[in-house]
Amino acid sequence: MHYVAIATQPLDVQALYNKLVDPQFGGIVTFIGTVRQWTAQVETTAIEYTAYTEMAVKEMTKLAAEVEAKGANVVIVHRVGHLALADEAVFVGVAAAHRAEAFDWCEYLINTVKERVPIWKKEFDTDKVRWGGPK
Amino acid sequence: MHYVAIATQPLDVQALYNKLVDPQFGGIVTFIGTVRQWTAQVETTAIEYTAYTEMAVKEMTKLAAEVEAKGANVVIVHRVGHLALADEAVFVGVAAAHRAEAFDWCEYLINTVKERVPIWKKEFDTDKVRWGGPK
Amino acid sequence: MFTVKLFAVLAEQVAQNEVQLPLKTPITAATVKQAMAKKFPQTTPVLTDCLVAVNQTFVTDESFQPEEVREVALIPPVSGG
Amino acid sequence: MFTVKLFAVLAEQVAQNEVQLPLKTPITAATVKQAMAKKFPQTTPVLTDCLVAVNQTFVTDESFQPEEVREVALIPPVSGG
Repeated sequence: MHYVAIATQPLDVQALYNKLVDPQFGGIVTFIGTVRQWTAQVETTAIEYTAYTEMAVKEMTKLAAEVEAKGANVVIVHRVGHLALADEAVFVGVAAAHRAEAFDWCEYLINTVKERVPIWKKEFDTDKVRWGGPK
Repeated sequence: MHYVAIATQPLDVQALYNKLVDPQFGGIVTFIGTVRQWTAQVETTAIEYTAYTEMAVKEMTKLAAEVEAKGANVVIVHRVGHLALADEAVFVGVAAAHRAEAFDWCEYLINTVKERVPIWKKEFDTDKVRWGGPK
Repeated sequence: MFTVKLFAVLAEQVAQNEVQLPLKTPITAATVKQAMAKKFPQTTPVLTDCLVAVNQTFVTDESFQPEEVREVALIPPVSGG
Repeated sequence: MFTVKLFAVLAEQVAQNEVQLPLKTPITAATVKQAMAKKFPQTTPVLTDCLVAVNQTFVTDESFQPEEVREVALIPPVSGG
């Protein structure tokens, strides 16, 4: 099974994790991205995420279905709206039969989400506002 | 910070995840091992985990401290007792500044826990009982 | 005229979430960017790094007839996660 | 006599969680395994794959005087996770 969403409310980590659990699959790897305070010398105070929601869901669904077809349960949920420090921005979870593939597939998914899903961050740093964060 | 334990009660995934969250660390990777029903042709119905508890905690603490020193929050908790299908046997979580290191360190930790922490499984399969599971 | 959706820095630069642009046939990623640059020259530097989505799919060299196009969007460099 | 802790398949084979064994000085992983094999010959195949922990630390070639030894354990191949 797979579940993907753009969420306007805080992510419920336990509920998303529960969707992955399955007696077929003994290894569950999750990646959760949170709002980090420091990037080198830049201090972040908040992040506003926006999405091209319909297309983002389509892209996440393609990715999730691709990994599901290898033999996995997949959850991909990205938050939009105003996030404070340490708030969860993204949850990517993979349940697979064995742990090595669960790690590989989860890392592939978050890397690909960051490359090609139309979601943007506007980062409120103490010195200025940055689209996409420090380069 | 790090937190390690041998747990005699079901793992509370949300509570263990919460220990990892930290505005310093934007990437949180967790591995959760659950009781899997099928291993090739072998069907498992339950697993009994036992531990040399004091030494297991010492070994897990060494591992957690080693990764914490690189710049991370670390949680390692292993369940003991009688587990049913899909029950959580182990939770390993790493929060780090960046996702690549969180993935690497989490995978290193679960691999090393499986190699050297004195915990044993007695697997109740439909054909027979196996110490350590199918080889 | 076609409605072109804008996001993030691009929406901010023109203070609109969508704009009406004339697009020559056949429609390609290049014709969308050219029409945007012509109407809003201030977006030219950002447009260089933008992708184009037609019907919610990224396009590069594909070309479309007007009747095939239900939705067009300009996609600044993504930064989710 | 020393108390030696047993776990998992090894504990099951002798139906005890710990046994009393005489250990020659200096005490090493080898002397612990030899004493176990002598008293419980049926454990010999499993002992080949066991590790020895002294004071809750894995030992291989280290040797100990009796007064240094607070706790000895035989560790069958681990299978947590």
